[in-house]
Amino acid sequence: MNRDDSKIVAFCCEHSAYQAANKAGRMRLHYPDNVRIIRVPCAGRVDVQHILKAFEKGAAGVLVMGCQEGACQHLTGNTRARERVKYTDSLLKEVGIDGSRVRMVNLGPDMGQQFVAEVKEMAEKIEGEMRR
Amino acid sequence: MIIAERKPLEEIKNMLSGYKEILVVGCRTCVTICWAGGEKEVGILSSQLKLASSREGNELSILEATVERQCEKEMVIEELRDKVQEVEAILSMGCGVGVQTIAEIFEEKPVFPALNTTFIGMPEAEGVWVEKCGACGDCMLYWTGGICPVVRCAKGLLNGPCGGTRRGGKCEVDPEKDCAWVLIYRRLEKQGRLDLMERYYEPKNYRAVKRPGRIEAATA
Amino acid sequence: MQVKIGVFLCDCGESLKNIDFSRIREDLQRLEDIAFVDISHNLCLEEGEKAMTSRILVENINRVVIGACSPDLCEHIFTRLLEGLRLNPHLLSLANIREQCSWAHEGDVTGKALELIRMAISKARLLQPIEREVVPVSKQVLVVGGGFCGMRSALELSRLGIRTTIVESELTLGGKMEQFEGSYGIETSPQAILNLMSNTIEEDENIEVLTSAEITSVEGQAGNFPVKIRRGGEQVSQSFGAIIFATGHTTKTLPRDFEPELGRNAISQRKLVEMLQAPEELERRPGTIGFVLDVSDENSRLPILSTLNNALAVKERLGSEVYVFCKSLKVDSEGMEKLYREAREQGVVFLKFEEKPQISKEDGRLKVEARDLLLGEEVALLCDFLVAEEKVLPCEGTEALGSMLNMRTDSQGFYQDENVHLYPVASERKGMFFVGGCKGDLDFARTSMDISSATVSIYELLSSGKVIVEVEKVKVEPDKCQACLTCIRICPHSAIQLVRVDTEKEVAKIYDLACDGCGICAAICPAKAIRFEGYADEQILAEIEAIGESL
Amino acid sequence: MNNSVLVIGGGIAGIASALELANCKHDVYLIEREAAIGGHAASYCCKATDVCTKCSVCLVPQKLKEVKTHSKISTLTNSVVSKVSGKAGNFQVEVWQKPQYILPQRCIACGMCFDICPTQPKAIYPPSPEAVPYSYVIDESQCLRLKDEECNLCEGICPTDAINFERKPERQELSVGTIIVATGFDVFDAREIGPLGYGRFPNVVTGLDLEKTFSYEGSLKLPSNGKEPHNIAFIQCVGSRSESHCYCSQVCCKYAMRFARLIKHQNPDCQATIFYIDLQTAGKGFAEFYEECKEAIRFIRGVPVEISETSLGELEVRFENILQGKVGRESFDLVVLSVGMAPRRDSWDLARILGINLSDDGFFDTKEPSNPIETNVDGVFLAGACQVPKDIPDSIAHGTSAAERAMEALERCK
Repeated sequence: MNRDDSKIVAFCCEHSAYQAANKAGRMRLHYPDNVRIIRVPCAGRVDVQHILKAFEKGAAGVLVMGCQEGACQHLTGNTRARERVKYTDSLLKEVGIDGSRVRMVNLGPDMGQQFVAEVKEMAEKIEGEMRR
Repeated sequence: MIIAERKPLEEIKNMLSGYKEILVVGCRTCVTICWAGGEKEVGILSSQLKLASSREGNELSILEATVERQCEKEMVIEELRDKVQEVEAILSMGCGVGVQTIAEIFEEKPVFPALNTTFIGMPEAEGVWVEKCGACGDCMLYWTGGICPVVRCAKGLLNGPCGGTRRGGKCEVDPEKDCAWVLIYRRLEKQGRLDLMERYYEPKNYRAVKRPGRIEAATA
Repeated sequence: MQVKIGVFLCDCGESLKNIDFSRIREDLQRLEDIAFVDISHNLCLEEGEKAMTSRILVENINRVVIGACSPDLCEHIFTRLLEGLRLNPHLLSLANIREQCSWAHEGDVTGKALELIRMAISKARLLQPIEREVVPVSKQVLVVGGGFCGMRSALELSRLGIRTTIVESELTLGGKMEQFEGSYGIETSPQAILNLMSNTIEEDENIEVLTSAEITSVEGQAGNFPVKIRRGGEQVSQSFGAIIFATGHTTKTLPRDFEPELGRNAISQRKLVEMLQAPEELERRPGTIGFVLDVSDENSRLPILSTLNNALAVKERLGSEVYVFCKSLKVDSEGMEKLYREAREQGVVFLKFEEKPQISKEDGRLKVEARDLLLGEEVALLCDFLVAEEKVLPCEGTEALGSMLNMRTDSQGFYQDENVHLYPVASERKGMFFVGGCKGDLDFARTSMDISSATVSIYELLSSGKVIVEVEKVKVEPDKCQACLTCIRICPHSAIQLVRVDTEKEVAKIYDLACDGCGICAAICPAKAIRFEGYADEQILAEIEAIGESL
Repeated sequence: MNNSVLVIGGGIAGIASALELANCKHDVYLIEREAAIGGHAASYCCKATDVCTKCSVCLVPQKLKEVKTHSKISTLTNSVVSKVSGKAGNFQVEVWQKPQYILPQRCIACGMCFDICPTQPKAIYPPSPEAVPYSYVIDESQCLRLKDEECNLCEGICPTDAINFERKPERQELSVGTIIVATGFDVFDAREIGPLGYGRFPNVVTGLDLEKTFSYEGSLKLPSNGKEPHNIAFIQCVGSRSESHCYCSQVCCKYAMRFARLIKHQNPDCQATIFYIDLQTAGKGFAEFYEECKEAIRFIRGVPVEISETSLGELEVRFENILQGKVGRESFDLVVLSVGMAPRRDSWDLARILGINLSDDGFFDTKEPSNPIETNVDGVFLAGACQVPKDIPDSIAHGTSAAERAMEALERCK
């Protein structure tokens, strides 16, 4: 992954976040195009290693997007994902990447607007850092 | 089983400064079970090292390997024999025994520990391990109802409990922890062996096992 | 076996103007393991499918990559098509280049579309086929609890041809049926319903009843639960396809909030019903009867249902004054609003309070003082009898049985976690169902809906006696597994157990029928021993790798 | 003997029945009057703050997808049942389908017709984003071609020739074993209560309007000037627990509290007040949420009767202030009427066609009060809010149990 166009990798749970992304598309809500969505069966499937590998391959930010807290079809998937993201954030701080470049996001399947807002927020955060 | 904990990244980076090709070696037994040095942790540490080195400009090339048991010579040799040739230094994620076994076999390459071997213990909850045995070489569990005061009493008293035990049977030194001797008392009480509490025990011979320990079993 | 990938791109009737498909085709054809790149206008319609089928028949490819619209619109079409061509439907990888690429961004997005397709291709290269297998399931169902729900479930299952075994801890069936005895407005008395049901159960050879029995252990997975049942000394072991928990709830009178000793004056709903059944035995007719509600628990329906019923019964049979003290009357069940209006028409007085009423004894009667909101002033009332409030609580054994089955209870201690995906009757474990009172305080209509929902879910699972299952979609590699039990402890569906495999080493095993395909275990395994085909680590990492390699 | 089942109504209850029956190897005909299935529940928004508030809206999209991809369910949208004859085990049903100017099976939602349509606002437009089938819709009042003017631009441009204005209403004859009625409810029209001012004041909205706003915009702005609301009132039991609607609609207290918490979560300095008769907080998992609401929301007992507009454009609510025992007046910048569920206006003729009776509230009646599913006609069952108002989880439970009864009836008729 080359360095110049900073990419955002978004692991999207197929029950909620992936549907929210589809809804954003169908409502023609435009968001930055440096996002790459990877479909996962549950946010709980995303491992610390996947996130670190994404950064290793040059990603500038990673979003782990799962169902709302308490509405996960697999009961603990999104809670575990949140803990793993917190652990990965501490690992990244050790390495020197701080500014919470990895974020856990909870979405309902109809939250097209919020999906776009989260992506824009991460893109602006990265834009801010790139310029400094 | 042996419980270990990973060293902070800063310390590991300082150890590796000056070396370009590193072999990170995990171990599949104790340190996998306590989430410290298994194949997954090898992947995580390698990613961290690659990320840190690429940010600082000195590109590290990292090889990853995982041995079934690092404390078994044959397994170490079989797994690492040809990988060791391609690297300058070895970073072992095994317990202290693993690090030394690899160092003995591949004497020409420096071997660095990535973990701190902490204690012999067991899982208390998911992701939480507690110390139970200090390997003192002279087990006295028979008269303390199966609770070891040498390790689980903060002061290692043999004729406890000390005067400072807190309300609710908590330890004076660390209010979170239970006082080992209160636990011992309650268990002996349940078994009706409270007479053992009255006996006076002489100070313990901590040189029962001459360091470094060595055991020779009768060869079958 | 050499990987040969067929790529199909759909430009959605040439409407995706901001993607240059020919440039994408040119770039992809340079990759050596790509057999062909076809551009179609409507892959989701018959013409597109026909073209795809003929193309696949001609070229012997073993992976299919499709760049089209969102998978929930077209994935099922392509899987059916591949099955028709006897290609394994799991060798399919989709890139969403419409909703998440063409429609989501301004300007030319050919670069992003190409990247999404290359991500799908790099994943497709590592996809492995998943075979299907038929797993026999036992058509026998265990019903725990012989109350109304247990009996009704057994009867409905038997009507659909499924054998059941009822395990009841008491000596006889019936459970809490009699508490509705003498309820106003129910035509046939619960006792009559109870007798009718137990007689039909006796005659029905599909149903076996084990009274004063209890479960000691439950192992196995959906379709095959070996259960040990202890009945008077000896232990019976039997295997069941599914289990229904109909253990019901208990109601407990909680005087602790207003401390009348439950002597002569403060009575429970039960006692009031007994008085109503034999009004002539009372020494003298009570002048006023008070009901107190919403003191310790503001959120349950059943106390209010029985209060309204009994208040109307008192009016009808004893004719005494009736006062109901409550904070918020829960009328959100079928017909409750009408019952509430009828009670007011019959002269039952409802007093609404904000702070808890004060109860004290005064010359042999109970005095209730509360600040009534509608009148706006203090009200003091002397009642001959005060019906204490009853709180609906889970049975005692709930906690123990819950932990034995590794099942979480909800915030009030009832069965079934509060997750909406489990509603109405499912539990975290496939093949286990919760029905009726053991889940919370359900009124009559909701309980009967629960029973039928559980029956039909079990019929769906067991009726054909076999289930088609994807073999080892999520698999533990025995030689890597250190049996550290992490996956067994964290699996939300309890689908993993420790088994002795041919390497005589104990390793974890994932049961395909019970596994719900979430992948939490694959992510947490410290030894990287669990592989989730379709979302395996190397497949996800390959997708990440392909980001940024475009043009 | 025919073991297929007719499900009238593609709302969440109808879908739940259809799925359960299809999974048990029965053929299902799903008849939906609108252009897309999902009913009211498909258009609701997720009301989670930072924790799920158990509104069950996210169950709907999954079930919609399952119905779409299920080979044993044939869905007929834009269709109405016109005649039913025969008895349990063998019903002959006549179904009329509105003229399909856009064939859902052929429309790939590419949007070319939308771009080329000359009318303003467009006569041909995409359905709501989660609609199933996801096919474009024609607004007959706007379309020039349907007003017999010369225009077939969309017909020409459509790449899959899904559009054809010559298509006529179609009649289909189905023979089924049992029938499940799942026609759902109408949202109570708040205009019927004049003094509350719905329709007169822009800032008086209903629960349904909030659902649409959050579903599309994701946050709440004042309809009158687009600014953030600072003081919101919810009025409960609008169209429920009254003389003409003598039932509790079960859902309004819960969605009002969920919206109040959601709005306060999005901007904490906004005040929320709920005027209620009795707060319905029973049900699984609601007790904890109610505790949270007690601090966040102000509850006033007593339902207001009149809303008027003050000079500076705020809404003044006249209500009976019980604590001080006199008439209270308070002004808010937004008032939400928690509208309940009313029986469908057309339930009369469906009752006539099927021969089932209506209860005195106007919903379909059941054989006896303790059995919420079987109607007086053997082989015809009820599912969802067409029998009694229900929330989403109860409608699903009712749908699956209606499926069970239907299968039992089929088994009996064998």
